[in-house]
Amino acid sequence: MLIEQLINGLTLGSIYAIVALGFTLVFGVLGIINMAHGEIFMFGAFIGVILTTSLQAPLWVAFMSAIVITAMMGFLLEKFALRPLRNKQGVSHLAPLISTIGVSILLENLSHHLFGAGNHPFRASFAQISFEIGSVTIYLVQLVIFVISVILMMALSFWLGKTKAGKALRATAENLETASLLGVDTKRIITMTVIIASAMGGIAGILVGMAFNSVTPQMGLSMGLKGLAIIILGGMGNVKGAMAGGLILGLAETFIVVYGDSGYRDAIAFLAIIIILLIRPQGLFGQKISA
Amino acid sequence: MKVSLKKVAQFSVLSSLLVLAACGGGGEQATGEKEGQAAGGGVITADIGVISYISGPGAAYGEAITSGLKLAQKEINAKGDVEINLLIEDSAGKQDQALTAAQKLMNSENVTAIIGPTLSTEMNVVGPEADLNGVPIMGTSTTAEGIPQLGEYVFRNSIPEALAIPASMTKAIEKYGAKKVAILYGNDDVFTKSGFDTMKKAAEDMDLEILTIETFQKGQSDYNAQLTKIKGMNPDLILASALYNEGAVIMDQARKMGIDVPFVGGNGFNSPEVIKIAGDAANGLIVATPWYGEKDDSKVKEFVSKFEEEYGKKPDQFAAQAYDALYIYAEALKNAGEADRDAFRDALAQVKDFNGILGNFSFDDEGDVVMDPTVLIIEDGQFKEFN
Amino acid sequence: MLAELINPYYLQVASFVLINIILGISVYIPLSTGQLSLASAGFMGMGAYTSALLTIHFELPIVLGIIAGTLVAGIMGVLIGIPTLRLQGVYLAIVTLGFGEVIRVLFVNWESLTKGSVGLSGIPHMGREILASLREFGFNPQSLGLQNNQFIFLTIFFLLLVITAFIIWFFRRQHSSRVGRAFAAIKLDEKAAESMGINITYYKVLAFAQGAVIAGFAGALYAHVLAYISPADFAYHRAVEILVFTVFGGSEVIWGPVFGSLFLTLMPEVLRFISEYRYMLYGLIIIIMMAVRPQGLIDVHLLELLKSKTAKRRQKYGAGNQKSM
Amino acid sequence: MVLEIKKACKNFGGLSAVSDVSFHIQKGEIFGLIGPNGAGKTTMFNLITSMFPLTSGDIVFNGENISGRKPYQITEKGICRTFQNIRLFPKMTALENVMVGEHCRSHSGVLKSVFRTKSQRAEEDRIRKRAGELLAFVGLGDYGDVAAENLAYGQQRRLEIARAMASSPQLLLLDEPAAGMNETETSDLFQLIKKIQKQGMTVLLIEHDMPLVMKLCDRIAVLNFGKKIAEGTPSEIQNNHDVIEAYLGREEEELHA
Repeated sequence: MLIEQLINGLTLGSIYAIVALGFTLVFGVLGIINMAHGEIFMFGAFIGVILTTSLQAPLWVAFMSAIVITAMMGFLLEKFALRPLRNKQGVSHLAPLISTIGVSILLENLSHHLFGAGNHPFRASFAQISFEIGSVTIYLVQLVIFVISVILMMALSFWLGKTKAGKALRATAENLETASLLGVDTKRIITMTVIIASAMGGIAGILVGMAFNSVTPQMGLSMGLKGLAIIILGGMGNVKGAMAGGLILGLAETFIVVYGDSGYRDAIAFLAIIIILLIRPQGLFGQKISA
Repeated sequence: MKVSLKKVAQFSVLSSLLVLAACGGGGEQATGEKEGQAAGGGVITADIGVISYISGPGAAYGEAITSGLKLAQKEINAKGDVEINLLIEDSAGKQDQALTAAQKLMNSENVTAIIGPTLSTEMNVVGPEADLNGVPIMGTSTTAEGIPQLGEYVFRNSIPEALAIPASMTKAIEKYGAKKVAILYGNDDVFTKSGFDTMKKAAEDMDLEILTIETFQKGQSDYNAQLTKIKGMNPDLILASALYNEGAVIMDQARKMGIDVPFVGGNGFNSPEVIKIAGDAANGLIVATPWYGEKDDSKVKEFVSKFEEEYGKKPDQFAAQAYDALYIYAEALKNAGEADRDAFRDALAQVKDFNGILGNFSFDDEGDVVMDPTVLIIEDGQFKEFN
Repeated sequence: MLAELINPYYLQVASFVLINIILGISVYIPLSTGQLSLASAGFMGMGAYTSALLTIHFELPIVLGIIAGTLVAGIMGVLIGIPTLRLQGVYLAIVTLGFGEVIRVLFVNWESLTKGSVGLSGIPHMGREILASLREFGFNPQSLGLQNNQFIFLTIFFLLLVITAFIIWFFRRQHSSRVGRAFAAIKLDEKAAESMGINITYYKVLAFAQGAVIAGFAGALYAHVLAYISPADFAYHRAVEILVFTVFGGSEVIWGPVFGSLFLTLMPEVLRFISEYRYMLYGLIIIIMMAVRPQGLIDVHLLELLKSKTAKRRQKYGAGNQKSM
Repeated sequence: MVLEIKKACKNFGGLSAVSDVSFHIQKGEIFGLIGPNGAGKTTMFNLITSMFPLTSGDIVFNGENISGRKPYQITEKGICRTFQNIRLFPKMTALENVMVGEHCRSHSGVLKSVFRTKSQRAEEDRIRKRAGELLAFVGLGDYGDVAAENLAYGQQRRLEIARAMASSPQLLLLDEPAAGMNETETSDLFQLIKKIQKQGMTVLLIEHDMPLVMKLCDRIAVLNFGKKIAEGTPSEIQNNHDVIEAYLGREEEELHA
């Protein structure tokens, strides 16, 4: 049982990690907490459901569509909710947070109208493939999720650290003005960041749909809040920290069910937020921020 | 247009009242004559208020309920004995909005009686207020404990969990000789929580060994941790108090990991949607319900085909209960002979052996349901009677 | 005569407007020192549960229950406010969001006390209790030509009106004083404020705790107006709703949240068809307001404009009068 | 002696911003702190006002060691400052800005404020009157109702001085008050600072405008790369070889470039 629970925890944790990577990318570059990330994730899941179930499209088409559509949502989010606030006199640093809360509320309720309030099953034969090691059943999806999360993390680390675009991105993160003085096209970089982060949300969405066969309008909020907890756990803007934080939360949530009271499962994430921010605001893996 | 302008005017009166702290009340609609009384050739006209969960996450329930009501209204009015006018208000599943809607219906629209609200939480707020105002109110989907006890004017025609769950449990235990059970429920929802309370009590009464009690929360999509834990304990039966949306996913994930024992569900688990969502994994779900759409009964068949014709989908229990509720109201109206709240209340309390699509129905002294639920099981992707 | 004019429906809506105004103010106060708190719903829940439990189990008079609920929320506000002080802007918002959710999860899970998600019913109803105690003195609403429920809602309405008016008065006075200037200075430039000798720790905790007290107070009132509460009443969506009141109405002056709560509570009542799209609209409102008018509809300039206009009109009117004389 | 800096050190993540700086200021004098950009002058201000904690060393004010105090406590003790990049409260009026400055010299709390007790009203009148006087003192008497953000640049600089003076400091720290000012404004500023000195306040001044510094200051300390390289009267500094080398020389080069 323990091994099975470990697999459960890792699967959940990997999904959390992918969601958190999107969060952390936006925070790392823009210093903004994108509260709408969870809802974009949810839309990715719904696109997967609609294409595979209602339109009978093959899985890869669903995957690509989810990525494209959530990327577009990212573009729109940046254009309408974030860009108008940038470089504007007298806008407090809280404005983008409030603005993205607005987007999340809008998207959540829009999805009620678009997709209905109910649960949508995700029918993909791919999700049924499983193999057994000893007495433990492992689904291929679980493995794929774990692998994708690791690949995404490594790709993101590499891209940020080694490539030219990544360096421009980091320069932007350091200081918007300086970066633009150095000839970095900050506007494009910022838009690109939000688009990539959103597409990662879309990927996570479709993976959740496949793994748990459950897609509802409410899942965005729940996942969004978890993602938030994770980036705080792992250190804001820290890619490896997001991965580690995701896995820690996934395992913690699984093992509180095993050894504790499943009723407090959701509270772990929020307690973690509070405790981490009060004791170690830079996160478990973050560098200490100097004054 | 005129009406809405008037309302705007009234509200601006109200707003200025707030600001200026001037005294006096707002609105003059309350002066409206009581409608109805047997108008002409013995036709009793009555305004019935409906409070339903039309927007928000539970909008599906409100939709089913109002669909059932509208279908019943069409049929009843066509018959010509009573003329029922439905005034539908949205509560968005929230107590404060449900209460506001009720106040509007009771005081502005002067309805004879109310149907709804959808959730037991809402009824907990609205019920006492309706009772205070002397307006009969009947829940068609409020299954939590203590609802009809809220007041003399509070009724329901939905069978309470306290009736349904023990019925299905008893049958399941008889059939499978179950001794050890695991319980799984949603602890942040009033519906599933009160279902769980009933389950736990019934399990204790029946001397079952409760291996573990696990919970889940709204918006959760991963139940593997809880299910793996349950699997390790080898229960004979899983009692799951979940709404069908989550319940179906739970069964799907359970079957995937190789849990093949039957599930006993509460009222909220009972929906054709379970089969749609979970497919084959739904097999083995046992629920007790007042509503069985496949029943070999001419009334039921007629209702199902009419409903499908009208709305393009099969009716669920919420639609069926609402449909019957309006018929019960019509009957009470006929017996009361006038659209008077008190007369109507007395006539309603007298309803006995009403034969609707749900079966034989009576109220007990408190206004609660007296009827035998049917126990169903999903087999081969279909609800069947469980014997 | 009077009886026909008083419609409990309007009074009910008005009562919710008033409670929402108080809630809106509970976000406005911390925000007036630059602290965005999403814990209002949590504090509201603490106030509501404390008062409800005390009045149900210990048969405490409602007034004492409400005071206790307010105090508990306030103490919690101080306890949360002090450690979160080190956190800037968004971090504070997130911690308060987390705190609110932890409180809700606690209400859900602490079943022996809170009955979990089933909620607490049978909470003494403010209006009904007042009527009952007045009856003991031989008062009968019929003597005023009122029905019982009319009297009950009228009482609640006027009580809430007086309370809300007092709160607005209180904070307007505070605003135009040394304390208010300190709040404003901290909001505009924390470092500069500190250099000018303002103890920012004290004033930020003060503002945060005041917000908590107000939210707890509103929660306690809510419990005794609705007579039923459940954890779902105090979830994330409530916090966002309260935030929208302030963001929409305005966070610069106290009339902002007052107007925002008034307008957004009435709007779905007047325009029923909107109610289905209420939350979508809330989302849009937030996005548009942040992009176009981040200070909210009502700000200092608007108020001054209104003032100068009425002043001009008065002058004109006065001048006309003099001429005629 | 009003202020005494004893071996003040400040490191930022291994980088030394101020190292081993000591100097002292006599009561009633105007003391200049000069040095090239990045020499650690503003850091010194931040250390004196406790905006940053000292890494090591002590700061003694009126015989009392004030290192480690909170910034607002420093202000209460009688040290107040202006900022290099003006930090007024932009949305408040000029008068309100100065009234905020009087915060630590007034006492009314929440209850007194709300119920407008007699003492609170008296205090409020006093604050308002004094703020008006201070505005007049810095030559902004007619601008009391104008929002700070709408004032001209030079006026904002003077308003900042008025705001700092409102806390009745014994020691006033002015961070580049003449920055961005034209000649007339600079000479007005000269008069103003002299007037402040006459009121009995001690002034510590950071300034790049050398003629002004030399004219105004009684004594000067020179910082370079976080270290004090010279201290003395203006004429001593002007003739100090190190200073000319490190600072004035380069300044001239810059001028010629």
